[in-house]
Amino acid sequence: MNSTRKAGGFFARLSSTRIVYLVALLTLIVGAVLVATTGRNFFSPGNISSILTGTSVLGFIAIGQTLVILVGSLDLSVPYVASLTSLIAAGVMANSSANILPGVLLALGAAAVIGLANGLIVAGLKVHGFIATLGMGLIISGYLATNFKGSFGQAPFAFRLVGATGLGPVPISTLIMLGCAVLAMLLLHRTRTGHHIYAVGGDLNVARMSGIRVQTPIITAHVLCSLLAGMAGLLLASRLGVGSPTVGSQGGYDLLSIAAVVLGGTLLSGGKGTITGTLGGVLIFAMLDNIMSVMQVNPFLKDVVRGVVIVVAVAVYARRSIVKRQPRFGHGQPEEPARKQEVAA
Amino acid sequence: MSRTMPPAGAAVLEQNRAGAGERFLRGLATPGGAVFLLLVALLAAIIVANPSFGEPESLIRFIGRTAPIAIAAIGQYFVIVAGEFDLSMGSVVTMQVIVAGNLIGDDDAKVLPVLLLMLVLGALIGLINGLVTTLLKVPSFIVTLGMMLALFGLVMFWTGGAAQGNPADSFRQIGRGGIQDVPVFGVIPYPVIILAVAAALGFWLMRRPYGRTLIAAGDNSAAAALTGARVWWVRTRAFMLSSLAATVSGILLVGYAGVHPSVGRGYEFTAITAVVLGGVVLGGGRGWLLSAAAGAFALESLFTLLNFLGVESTWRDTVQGVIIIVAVAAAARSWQRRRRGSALPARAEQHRITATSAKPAEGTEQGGNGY
Amino acid sequence: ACTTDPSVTEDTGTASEGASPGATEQTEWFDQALYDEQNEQRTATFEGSPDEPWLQYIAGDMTDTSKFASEGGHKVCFANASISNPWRQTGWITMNEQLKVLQDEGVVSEMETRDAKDNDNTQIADIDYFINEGNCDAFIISPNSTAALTPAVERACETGKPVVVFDRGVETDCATTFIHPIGGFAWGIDSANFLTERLQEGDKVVALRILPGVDVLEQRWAAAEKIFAEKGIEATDYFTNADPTEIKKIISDELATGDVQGVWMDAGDGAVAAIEAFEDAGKDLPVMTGEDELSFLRKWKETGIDALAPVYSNFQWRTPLLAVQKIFAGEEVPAEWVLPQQPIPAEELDDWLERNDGMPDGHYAKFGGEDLPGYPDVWQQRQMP
Amino acid sequence: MLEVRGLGKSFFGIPVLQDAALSLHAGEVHGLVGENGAGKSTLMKVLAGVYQRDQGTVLIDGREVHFSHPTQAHEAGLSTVFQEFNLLPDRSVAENIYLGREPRKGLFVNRALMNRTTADLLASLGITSIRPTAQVRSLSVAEQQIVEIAKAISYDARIISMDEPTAALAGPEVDLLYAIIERLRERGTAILYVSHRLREIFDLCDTITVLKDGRIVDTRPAAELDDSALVRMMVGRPMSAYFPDKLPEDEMAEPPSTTALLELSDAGNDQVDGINLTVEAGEIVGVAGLQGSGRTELVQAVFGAQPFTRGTMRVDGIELLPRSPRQAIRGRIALITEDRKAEGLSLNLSLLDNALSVIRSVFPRRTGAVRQEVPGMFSTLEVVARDLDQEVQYLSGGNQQKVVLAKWLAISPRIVLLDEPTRGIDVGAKVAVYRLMRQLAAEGAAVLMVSSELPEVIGMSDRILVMRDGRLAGELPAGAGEEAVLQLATGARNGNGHNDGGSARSGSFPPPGGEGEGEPA
Ligand SMILES: Nc1ncnc2c1ncn2[C@@H]1O[C@H](COP(=O)(O)OP(=O)(O)OP(=O)(O)O)[C@@H](O)[C@H]1O
Ligand SMILES: Nc1ncnc2c1ncn2[C@@H]1O[C@H](COP(=O)(O)OP(=O)(O)OP(=O)(O)O)[C@@H](O)[C@H]1O
Ligand SMILES: [Mg+2]
Ligand SMILES: [Mg+2]
Repeated sequence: MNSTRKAGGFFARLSSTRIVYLVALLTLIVGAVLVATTGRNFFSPGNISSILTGTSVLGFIAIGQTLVILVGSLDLSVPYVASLTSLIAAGVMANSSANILPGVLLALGAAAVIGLANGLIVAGLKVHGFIATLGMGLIISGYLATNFKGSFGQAPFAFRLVGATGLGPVPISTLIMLGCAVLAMLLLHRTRTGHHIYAVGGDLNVARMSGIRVQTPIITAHVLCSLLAGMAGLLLASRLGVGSPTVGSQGGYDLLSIAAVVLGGTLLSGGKGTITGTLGGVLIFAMLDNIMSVMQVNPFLKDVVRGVVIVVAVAVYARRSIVKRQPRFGHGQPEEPARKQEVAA
Repeated sequence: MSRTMPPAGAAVLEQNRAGAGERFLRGLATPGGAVFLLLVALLAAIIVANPSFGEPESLIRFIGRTAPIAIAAIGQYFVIVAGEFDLSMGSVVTMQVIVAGNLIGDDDAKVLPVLLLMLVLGALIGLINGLVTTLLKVPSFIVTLGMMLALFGLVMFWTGGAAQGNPADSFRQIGRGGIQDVPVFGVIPYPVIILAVAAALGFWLMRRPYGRTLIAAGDNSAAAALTGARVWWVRTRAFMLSSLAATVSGILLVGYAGVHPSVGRGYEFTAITAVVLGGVVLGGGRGWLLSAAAGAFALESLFTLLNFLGVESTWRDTVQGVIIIVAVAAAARSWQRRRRGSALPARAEQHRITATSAKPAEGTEQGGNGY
Repeated sequence: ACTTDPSVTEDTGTASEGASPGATEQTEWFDQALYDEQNEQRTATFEGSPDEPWLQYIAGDMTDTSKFASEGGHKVCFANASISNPWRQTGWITMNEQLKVLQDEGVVSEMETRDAKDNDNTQIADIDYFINEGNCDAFIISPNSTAALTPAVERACETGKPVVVFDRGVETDCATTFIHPIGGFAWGIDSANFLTERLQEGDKVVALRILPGVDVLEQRWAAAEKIFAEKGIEATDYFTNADPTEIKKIISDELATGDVQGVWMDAGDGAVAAIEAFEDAGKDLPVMTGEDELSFLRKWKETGIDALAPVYSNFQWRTPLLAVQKIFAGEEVPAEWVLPQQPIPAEELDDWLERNDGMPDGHYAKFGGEDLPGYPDVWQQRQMP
Repeated sequence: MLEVRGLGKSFFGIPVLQDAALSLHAGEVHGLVGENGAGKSTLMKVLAGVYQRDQGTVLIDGREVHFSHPTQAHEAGLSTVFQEFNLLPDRSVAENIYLGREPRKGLFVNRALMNRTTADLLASLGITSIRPTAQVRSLSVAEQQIVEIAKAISYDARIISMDEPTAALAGPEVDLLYAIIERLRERGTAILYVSHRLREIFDLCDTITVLKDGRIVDTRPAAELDDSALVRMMVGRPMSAYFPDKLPEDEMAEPPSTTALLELSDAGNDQVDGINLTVEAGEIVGVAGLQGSGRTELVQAVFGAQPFTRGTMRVDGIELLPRSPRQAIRGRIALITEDRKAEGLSLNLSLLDNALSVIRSVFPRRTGAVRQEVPGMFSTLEVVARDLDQEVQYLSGGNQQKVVLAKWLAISPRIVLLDEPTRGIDVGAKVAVYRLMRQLAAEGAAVLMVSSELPEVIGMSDRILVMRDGRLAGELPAGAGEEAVLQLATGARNGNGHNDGGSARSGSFPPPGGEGEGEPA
């Protein structure tokens, strides 16, 4: 009896992440076949590198987004944070490798301040995350539009290497992103803050009653999310070689990252989900984009496919994750467990 | 049941409610009421900045041009008060605008059938949004995000990104024309009338059983389901109302602005902002329809004020961002104050509800509050 | 194994170590030298037949392409910025029709296209993908932005294959040819001159701009703003995202505060809404500049306003493929291929309207595809792959 | 140990606690009783640092303390089992128990230690069925309540306050709690115990404090009090008995007819099976059973919320197997759910809206007429509120329950299903509920009442059905003894405490320690 329950629990916890990777695998297979029909190799280094490059920027942002979603909030300001940090980094570096460190630190510092502001507005002023970060995004976007009219600054060679170097087909940027993912996983599963993030997202009141200072995890999640968006901005600066006031919004990273997180099996209402799942979601998006690009799908239809995939995939999990009580009476074999127990007793 | 429920009348019902004036005052003290004060303040500021704005002709024109976004906000209100989001609204507006442009053309005879088709399309999109949300249990944020992408992509694919042209003038008159030669106002734009009708219908609907059930479903859907409400259908209809509102906005915008694929872009966020500015709580169960419409007017007034003040248009986003954060933070504080009890409506004493129209409340032996 | 894109080298990019010219560059779009150059090009003589303006160019440095001369079908890889606005859509249709012609002629075997959806990062990845996986014989790049795409274009150049850049430029001249109409300053000069000639000092012009930060658009305004300032015209500019609703509101508010005598636009999108705002307010219609988008031309005709349609030649979308044809034929091509950019004045209005009869509103009069096989259906139906 | 003086707290400017005083000694179990809304939970929350007091002093070991956050209370050695569940369903038992003070090893949380100590803790409480790594969602309500109690104990607190810890518990689990409390008492822990079940109060407590309208009425040794004295102190007016008598025959409108209004034969779904029962018009049938025996599922199935998949159901002789609550309501079936806040009310809506919610959903055309009757219904039920526009979240538990009743009265139900109708409401409100049940029966409705309070089942029912493991285990006549009910419920045959309730949820709990009235263990 206990062992079956244990197995049930094990599956219940893993299943959504598993489905994500099953969907990813399915995408991979379908993709490989489709790509092969055009006479290409899906697994060629160049293509793999292209897919992985596609995961890194969105990956950074989606990891951060996972944290804020887990804590029951949202971050719609990420694209603007990415743009802003790309500008700060490239501006400060001004093509001098001596300025790389100050550039990175200043950019991430600014991102952290924005995250802190988001966190304080959400946790302190009790403004819904949607509104707080929508507002913050607008504030930054106004600032960017007013003060920057085009690309700005220049990333020095050494810094541009980050975006251009790879270990075999695996871009360094992807590795850094995966490193951040591992850190985020450690944070979530192995630290108190992580436990508290789940708790606050699961039930704010319960968390409070259990003695958690609920503001802390919310603010932490927001700061980390902004920092990761800042990382994305740095990566963009490295790849573009310049800062740009529009790179973030060009990517549509706000909604796309939320979609990737939910695609990865995280509950939009918080409290449940994993970074692993999110990475799966990001991978699915990256592969989908890659396949459609190789297939030269009409750009407008790409959005149609994306939209449909998001909804269909999430519909699959949503149906799975409705926790049902174990049936006591099946159709054919009632009483099985009861009889066994009687024998045992 | 005659004995458990002694007969009573409307008088007794009213006796157990606060007076209309008090209810009005209480209402003003909520975020949903405060937005009207904010609106008045903004309008006053605009008139100070530009006195000609205060003339009836200008005002009515302003109302006319704000009608599409106000109607969209009303539509979005239904969805938000039910605890959901509709991010597909902007794409629906765009789709309808392009449908009108491509299918009507210069042919006056097509106006009615296409108008009908647009309404059907709007209802259908809402139906899909609603059914996927309620039956497949996909969060509406995701459903409507998917719909937003897919719909816009489809429309662009279908039209190759550009509409054939503006539709027949008779169709555009809906959004552009008006009743001429009205005293005081000069012209009363049709959008003003359509907005008035939409607001009145919406207001009426929210007092109907449907509206109350919708709020109840937004507040506590499990409880609503157990009162026999078909929560899935109640919510689905909210999505349909939202898409229909977007359709009406689209019809007005075709008239007001003409056909272009960027008409409607960002409408979902503007509508949500307006609704939230109107004191409606994201997550559902709280807020008034008219406040949502007032939120749209407040937002538009703010932009107009910025234009009149000559603020660089790039700063507009920033100001909007600050305003919504401040407004919602203030609203949150106001709800907190109510909970803590320093606000007016909560302070009143509790007493027994009475069914006889005779005496005031202190009917219990002990008197005082409660038992 | 550590792999670094070899072309990411110390000296790419505009700035040299330590200097930060970007900082000064970013708020100042006006460039006197370029302004003067384009001002002259407006009246320059163009080589080639005026019947095929997409092949005309201003005499200048030519790139020798004899090393590329080869027989048979070649694969062309096209990294497109996007097709997110009517101008790009129209051009994209034209380009595909041109492609069919060249495929029939056996010059081009196929064209593989990647669309970056207005995203610099995506376009960089697209170009890298082409370099690594594309088996491309030639690159065509329509950069999404100037500075960011420069290194990627250089990487494409380093493959030794011909590279054709068109529309927006990059900060390198490694490309075999860079195709573009005269440019933003010329547009600004044409349009602002037209307005200032008809307005008096102190008159008000409302400038409706699409979005900030795009160089071709910024240069249009930079030139116009300068001219308005010189002539004492009061000009207020707004960003509209090409949304006619915004445009109409802006004009309405402007008309509520005072009279407006002129409207200047950096693109034709939404011009109709601007004119209608005057109509609805019952004010005199303004002197106006729009673009050769048909919606504007039609409204112009209908209202009979005093207007000019500056042109950012849409037919340039044919040129890259034709350039590729020339390159593989070993014919020399202009290093900088400056295409004519002739505004449509009132006298020519009827003519252009007639030639584009039946085209949708978002179509561009000077699309230059009348001799291509799909004409006119493909453009009328806006069919794109 | 704990000393409270002159404590005051108000909400909305209305005092909820005034001048409350209380003192607690080591090894003492101190009962706190009072009607709904008397302020018991508020007092506990003030002590726990959830609310801040307005006036007064709280001393622990003679030192004044001021908690602004629950953590501080924990640190000072005070932990609380709150009235509402405070668990995260998606996290494990161990994670829940150590929430907010996870043990660390270096930077990281020491999971192994957390699981081990949780297992030890549960074992020391005599609980073996709950694994530390189990997701709380997979536990039954009773098990969850046990986890909640274990969590409070795990703080090693010297003072533990428990707010209605048994509200979700039935017989055997209550005995388990008795044993736990006994052990804590021996350890010298002071316990503040709130319950509406007076029997527990007398079983467990050494001292009893009565709270009324936010003021202390009196504090007395338990030995000096009995049921009726306590009830009198609580309600401030004499009450002949804790459980009211049936209404006198002459108050009935008509003699109860003998038509079977509700009839189930061989009905079942995946939670209940082989249900055969009839309820006649005018009859009150009680359903007893252990936690998790499927009583809720039974009434939910009759109501169409988790429909039957087998068998037949007849209402007034006509076949009707509702597939949704809506269909059931159309057949004028009403269900008062066990969880008022989660399933019964829209807390942000007004009394009026809540009262009309059923009518609006199902019979919208009658809304206008019923609207006029709302004050009458509330008046009959003695609802206390500011006015009809007040949001129900501002009402006390008992008044909220009355609002739930009112919304069902509005459809004039023929079949009334009540699931724990008096859970967590006070004596006064209970009497109102009982009276209403009688009234409904007298008017010809069939009443099916699920309750975990045996005296209530026995006192109110014309017949008693007992459920065990998803099936009807038997039927008892009115006035059957608690012993008989428990025997059927647990399946105990020869008093050896054997329990073949195969359900994983209830099966592993120890059987009731003593038979009969469930004396303290
Ligand atoms: N958070 C709150 N906000 C506003 N009012 C509250 C709040 N908590 C309690 N009250 C009010 O304070 C009074 C006392 O409530 P409390 O919960 O302490 O009663 P109780 O004795 O625990 O009742 P019950 O037996 O129903 O649990 C009630 O009138 C209740 O409505
Ligand atoms: N393992 C579980 N998973 C999900 N929900 C559960 C679980 N166990 C119990 N519940 C829910 O808790 C509530 C009460 O449990 P259950 O139905 O088992 O008890 P019951 O026999 O109805 O007793 P009572 O109503 O007195 O609590 C029900 O609403 C049920 O759905
Ligand atoms: Mg309580
Ligand atoms: Mg139950």
